[in-house]
Amino acid sequence: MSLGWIRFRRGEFVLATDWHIEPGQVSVLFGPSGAGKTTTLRAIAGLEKPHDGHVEIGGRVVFDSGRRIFIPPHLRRVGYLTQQTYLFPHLDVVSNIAYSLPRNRRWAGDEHIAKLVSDLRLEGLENRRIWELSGGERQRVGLARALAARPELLLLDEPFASLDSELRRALRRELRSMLDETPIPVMLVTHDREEALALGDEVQVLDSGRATAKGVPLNVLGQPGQGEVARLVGVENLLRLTVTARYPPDGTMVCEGHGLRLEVPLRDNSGERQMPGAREVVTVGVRSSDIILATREPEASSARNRFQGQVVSVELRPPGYEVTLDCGVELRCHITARALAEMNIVSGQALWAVFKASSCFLVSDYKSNCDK
Amino acid sequence: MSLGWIRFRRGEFVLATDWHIEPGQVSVLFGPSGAGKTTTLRAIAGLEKPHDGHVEIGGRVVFDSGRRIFIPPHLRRVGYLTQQTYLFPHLDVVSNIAYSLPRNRRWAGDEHIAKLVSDLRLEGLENRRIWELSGGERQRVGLARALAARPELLLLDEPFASLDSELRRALRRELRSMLDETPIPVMLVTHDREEALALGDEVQVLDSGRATAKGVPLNVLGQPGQGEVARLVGVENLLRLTVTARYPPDGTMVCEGHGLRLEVPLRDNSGERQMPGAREVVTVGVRSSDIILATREPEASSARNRFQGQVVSVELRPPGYEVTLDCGVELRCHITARALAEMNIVSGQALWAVFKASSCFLVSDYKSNCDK
Amino acid sequence: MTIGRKGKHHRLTGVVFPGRIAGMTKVPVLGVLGAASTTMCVLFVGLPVAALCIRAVREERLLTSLTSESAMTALRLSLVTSIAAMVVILVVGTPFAYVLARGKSSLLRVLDGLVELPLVLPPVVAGIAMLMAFGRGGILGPALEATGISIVSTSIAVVFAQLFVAAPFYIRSAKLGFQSVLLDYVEISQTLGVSPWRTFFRLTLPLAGPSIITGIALAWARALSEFGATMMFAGNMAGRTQTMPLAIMTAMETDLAIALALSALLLVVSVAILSGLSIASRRNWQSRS
Amino acid sequence: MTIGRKGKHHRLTGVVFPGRIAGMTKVPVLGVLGAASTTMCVLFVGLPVAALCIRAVREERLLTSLTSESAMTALRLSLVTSIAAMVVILVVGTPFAYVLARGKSSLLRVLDGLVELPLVLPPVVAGIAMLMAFGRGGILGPALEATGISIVSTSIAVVFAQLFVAAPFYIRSAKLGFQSVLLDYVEISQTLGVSPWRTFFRLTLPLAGPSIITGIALAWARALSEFGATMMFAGNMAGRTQTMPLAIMTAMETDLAIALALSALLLVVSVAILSGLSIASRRNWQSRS
Amino acid sequence: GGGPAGQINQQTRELEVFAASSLSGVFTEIGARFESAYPGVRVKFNFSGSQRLRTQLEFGAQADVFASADDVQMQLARDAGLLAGDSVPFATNSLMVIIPTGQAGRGPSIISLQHLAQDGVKVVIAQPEVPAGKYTRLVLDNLSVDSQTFGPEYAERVLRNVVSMESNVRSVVHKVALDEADAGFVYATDVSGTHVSDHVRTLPIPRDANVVAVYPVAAMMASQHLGLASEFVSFLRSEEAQIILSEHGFGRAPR
Ligand SMILES: Nc1ncnc2c1ncn2[C@@H]1O[C@H](COP(=O)(O)OP(=O)(O)OP(=O)(O)O)[C@@H](O)[C@H]1O
Ligand SMILES: Nc1ncnc2c1ncn2[C@@H]1O[C@H](COP(=O)(O)OP(=O)(O)OP(=O)(O)O)[C@@H](O)[C@H]1O
Ligand SMILES: [Mg+2]
Ligand SMILES: [Mg+2]
Repeated sequence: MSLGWIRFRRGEFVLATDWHIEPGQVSVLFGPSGAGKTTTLRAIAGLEKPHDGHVEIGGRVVFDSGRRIFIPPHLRRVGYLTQQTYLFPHLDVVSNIAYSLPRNRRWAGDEHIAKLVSDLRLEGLENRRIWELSGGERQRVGLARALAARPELLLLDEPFASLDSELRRALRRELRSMLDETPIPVMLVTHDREEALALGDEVQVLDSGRATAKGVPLNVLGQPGQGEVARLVGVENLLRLTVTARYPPDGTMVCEGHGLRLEVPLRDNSGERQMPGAREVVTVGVRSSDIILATREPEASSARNRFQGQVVSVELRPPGYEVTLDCGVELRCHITARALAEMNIVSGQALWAVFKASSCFLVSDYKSNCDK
Repeated sequence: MSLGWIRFRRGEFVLATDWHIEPGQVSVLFGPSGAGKTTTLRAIAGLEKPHDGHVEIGGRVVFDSGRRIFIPPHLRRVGYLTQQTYLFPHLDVVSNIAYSLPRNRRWAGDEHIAKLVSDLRLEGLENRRIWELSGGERQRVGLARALAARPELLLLDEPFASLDSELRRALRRELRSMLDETPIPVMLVTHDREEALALGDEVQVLDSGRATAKGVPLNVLGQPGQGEVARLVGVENLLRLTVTARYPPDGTMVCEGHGLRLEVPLRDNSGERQMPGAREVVTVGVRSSDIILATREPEASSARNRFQGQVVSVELRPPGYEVTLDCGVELRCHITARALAEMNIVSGQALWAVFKASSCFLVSDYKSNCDK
Repeated sequence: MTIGRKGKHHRLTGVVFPGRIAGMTKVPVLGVLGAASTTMCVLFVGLPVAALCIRAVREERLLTSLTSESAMTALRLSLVTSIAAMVVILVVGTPFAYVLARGKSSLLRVLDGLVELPLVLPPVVAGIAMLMAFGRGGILGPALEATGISIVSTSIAVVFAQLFVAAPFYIRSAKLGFQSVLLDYVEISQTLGVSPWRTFFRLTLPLAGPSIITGIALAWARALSEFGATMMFAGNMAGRTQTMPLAIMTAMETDLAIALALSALLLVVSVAILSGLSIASRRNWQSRS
Repeated sequence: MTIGRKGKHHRLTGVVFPGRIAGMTKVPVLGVLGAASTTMCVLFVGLPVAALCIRAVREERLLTSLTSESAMTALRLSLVTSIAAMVVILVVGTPFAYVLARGKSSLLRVLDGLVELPLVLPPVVAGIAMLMAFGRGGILGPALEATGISIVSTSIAVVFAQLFVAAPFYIRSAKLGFQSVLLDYVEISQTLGVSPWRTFFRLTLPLAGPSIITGIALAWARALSEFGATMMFAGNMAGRTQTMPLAIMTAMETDLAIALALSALLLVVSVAILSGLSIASRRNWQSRS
Repeated sequence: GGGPAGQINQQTRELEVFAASSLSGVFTEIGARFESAYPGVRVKFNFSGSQRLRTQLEFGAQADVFASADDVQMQLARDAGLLAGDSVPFATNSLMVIIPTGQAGRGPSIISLQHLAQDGVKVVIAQPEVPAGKYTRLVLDNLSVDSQTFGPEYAERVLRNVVSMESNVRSVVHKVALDEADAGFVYATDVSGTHVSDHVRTLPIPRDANVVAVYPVAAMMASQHLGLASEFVSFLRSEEAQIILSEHGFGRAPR
């Protein structure tokens, strides 16, 4: 188990974050470039000394600013895969991996090492010099090296960044099964939403050093409540609207603007009640994949929000296409290739965008492009 | 414009590839870790000397093994962003970017540099020392440095690997608009299918040094014809079936196996006719996103392939969910979160998988898991 | 963050120096070893130097002997010849060191093992060897005589002697410096269209800077103290070949106090130059990239 | 790929050495400069050494003088004392160099600028300074006499003299070596649970290896040729303080030919050791990571 | 110091004198006298060990005059055909024993030459290969012959007390002056400097047991100003020069 909090200043940049990870759980650090993710990992590993904080790893306090405790990095038992894999240039692949082992085990062809080599698909590279490796091979050697030390906490800074999707998926599975065998807490930095969702038991969104959101990945990254988070995780439609009516009994309110009239639920996805005042200006988020396109106005549908608009553009966005519709404000809708083909969508065509009230969510402190 | 071919041996590893890129076009090199992507870029840049080959950049022959031509790297006018960004440690950010400029322009606050700094969102970091940068910031400085030299060919080795999705999308747009302004050919290495599709005008799939597929990204990565490629780009369902009947008039054939009976088109997506013999064993690929799930057997549907099966598992796979259905063989289907919620899919439930004949494609030389 | 607040912060939390944990870790055994070795080195070198300076300062004729014309002449000659030697070493030694660092031929490997060879000869023997090579009766003697060039007993001979004993130090350090510059940097510089020549000046040289300056300091210090080879090859003529060390040795024949005073002068001048070089060699960049 | 095919390949395509383009690029001006500087260095050092060796070999008494007991005694003493000096330099100088490389205190910065100071003193003056520090009448004289230790005129004094003149070379090189080890490597080693102490031996030392061995070669060569300070501080007693350089100088008083023969012997022995060190210092790793 | 500035003109001739190190003090003075006696002449000295000077000359160093501290080196130079004519002696030197002044209370006190043979006395001498070392042994042998005062074992016992042999006589002087030894055998001229006389006492060696080292001088074959060189050689034997030499502790030139 690992928990703690830190506060760290570097000039203007202030990092304040906390975490609590159970063994076998993966906590994802998500955030834009320069948010302080690497700094957080370094502080936990003991490579930076935060100004204030308390860090526990495996039940041991390794840092406490109040009690003047600072356990040096080599006694913290963390495995840290750094963003740039600094492999030791004087050692070959297998010696790099076995670096942390005592000498006798290192040369005995340790089976833990052998298992790491095969799990990370490094067979045949054992005796390569490290400058004879490709980028992805280096990253895997680095991961194996970090795991070989049998850490009590795993810190991974974009471990799968230069791997192809196949290998990435395989290693993700590998990591999961390793965690099932020997459950240790993992803190994982990633930019990849899919990775965060696939691996994370919890996600924390960092922005400019502040934790702006935290929780179950699906909640945080699925219907993110905060503007920055929403933008980061890719909520495509953010609408600046004015609350015109609230209907507490059926749990929705009506927001208007740009010629649109939206029904929005009053509770957010965590069940908490949101109570913007009447005539307050709010930002409403709708994911492009939650919008249905139709050639005719759908009748007798339960979907409360329907708007007609003209197709502005159709762009490839795997696994489907993104259709931008001008309904007073631009709405981006994600549809499958099949739907595109069947509906024969072309630029300029008039279409209906349909989505349910429950697909809308309030986003705080976000200035949409429309208001700039 | 850049074109050429190279053949390069390194022990067992043999790289053989060719390319032809028009100005303003992006050619994507796609392939698993260790495929030889970086080696290709290095050879084009003049950092490795291939055993055989012919390389032209901007109409100039820079390498020709037959004519004993080898132009050294600094005269080739390539901009090469390496996989690991080696920023010059003795220079600050802006000096790194302006490194290639003649001295007088470097100190004059060149506007090209200023534009690069702002395009790559590096404002405020100009005078930072490079060890004060985060991983993503470094990558952007490296990109700016490569662009500052105004190359005639851009070689990018995973340029957006450590950037968040927001920044990645922004920079992709930036790159596109730069190419519109000054059209130069670009060769881009990436592991990200989305990136390949969004940026690539052409894609070449490398595997163990061999080019296994080449063409328009949507064709190669959308309905990839080759087993390895299919696996790489994530065609989830690969079925090993036997051709039982061919109906040339309506352009389909029937393949059977594992208790399934599929209709498969006889033409592949590039319009070329495929003619497997009768009773030949073939591999048929179906993308999970092309499969529709239904609770009842759809009636009067044009979809030719319908199979009933039991839900084995439901897994999150953004932007939706992946449902695995056991219909004799496991079929993976991708559906939206909305569909999942509306259909109330749970494990063990019986469902229909429906897909059109045109969603199926033949995959060559692939051994599916079922046969192992 | 003001200094005041920083101080307060320390008092509150007791965590001193937040920030990157340096490479020097706070493990007791390393600290003790480091401190012990530092003390030993400082004492071992410091005591003799201090003794020498104390003795020199006690001497009432210190000032007169230091400002005497002959002392000034010798100091000037020492500086001029050692600077000339350093210029030659830089100009010729730098390419040689670069070739040693980057070259791959087996001839270079053999040479590489022999760079220190001139150091092994006692300087006087080196001086004799140089006489046998460049003297009138030496190997090149007839050739030099034919061209009318005479080296022995001139200031040029002093420079030659200094070159012989000092160059290996520079070449070695510079070679290490060039070797420490990652080829990846060089490669990137070239793909940026910067020629190897400019790459050398803009990239390799700055990155190898600390090693190069260290080499200069070592070689320069050695050249400045050169005595045996100079005496043998160049002689000991005031104003022409009598450098500070020779002046010191000559003074020792008559008056040790003056010799010590001159030595102290040499030390003071050197401290100034060495400190300057040390500041210049301080790398203002870390090697993280 | 067989050698035969490789050769054939060359003939077919004319592209020599496919593979990574080395840092030494084929730009003419650099090649010419490198070749010119190499030639100059080789000639400048090689001519005197060659002249010396030729003269030594011509001498008919060469063999007898080389195998004379006094020559062997001196050679043995030289080797023993210089090895002892190197051991002390390694043991004490290595931590000091490490502290200089990684430490941040301003005291260390001052020291750092003064490492070369002992080199600036002409060795004889250094010997006198050491007498004034460690001799009977020196600063530590009373203290040493009280403990019954006498250094002057013993083999220990020879080691002391060699330490004084040779240590700066080692310390400087080792410092450069330690500085060239990226802190990132050290950090990673520590997060892998490897203590700073083991990190030093498993990581820092191997990575700094070439610099360290270069330092050993420089310091050892200098120690082996040490004459002035030894002569002054240790004296010139055969078997006790008469090292090879002193034996050479003694021989020079009576017979130059013998002196030259002894010098050639010293050179030969040194070539063996220096070549060994040079092979050991060849880095078998590139610094790409 | 040089001559009056006005006398230096185009006609300035340089006389290069290679002289033994021990002559550095006295020759500087004599050189100044010579320059004022011969306007337009500059005397340049190259002071070094006699043997090293001879080696330099052999390998082609240019000199007009060679003044050696040792007849052996002069002989070798003559054999090598370097001399123009024959060498002439211009000064003599003899040995004496020096004792550090500041050694009260330490070890056996030394007030006479006999004490040098006591156990525990630390004696330094020059190595036998250099003239001073050769002379030291001669003196010791001479003293041993005088069995009444010193006894036949004297030389042996003193040599047993030798803690260090020095490569040159200056090292002996410095070791004694720095209190590193209890006694040392040096040239009489070595003690003339004020600095040394502050730190050492002298013990004279009986004239009949002492040796007389002769300093020879010669003009060089290769000299460009052979006449001037001969003038300098004669000047050294002039009364004026002899007075300066004796001021520095040298004995008069044997006629
Ligand atoms: N040594 C340093 N000195 C000063 N500022 C630094 C230093 N290291 C990082 N920074 C700054 O601190 C902030 C946080 O950096 P950090 O490396 O933690 O970002 P990150 O979240 O890991 O970003 P990325 O995803 O780009 O790697 C950035 O703004 C960066 O510029
Ligand atoms: N210097 C080298 N010596 C020997 N083999 C090498 C060397 N560099 C790379 N290789 C090998 O050559 C193959 C191709 O390497 P390359 O770097 O081109 O792969 P890549 O496609 O860029 O992979 P990645 O996506 O992991 O970066 C790999 O199998 C690698 O192990
Ligand atoms: Mg980071
Ligand atoms: Mg690569």
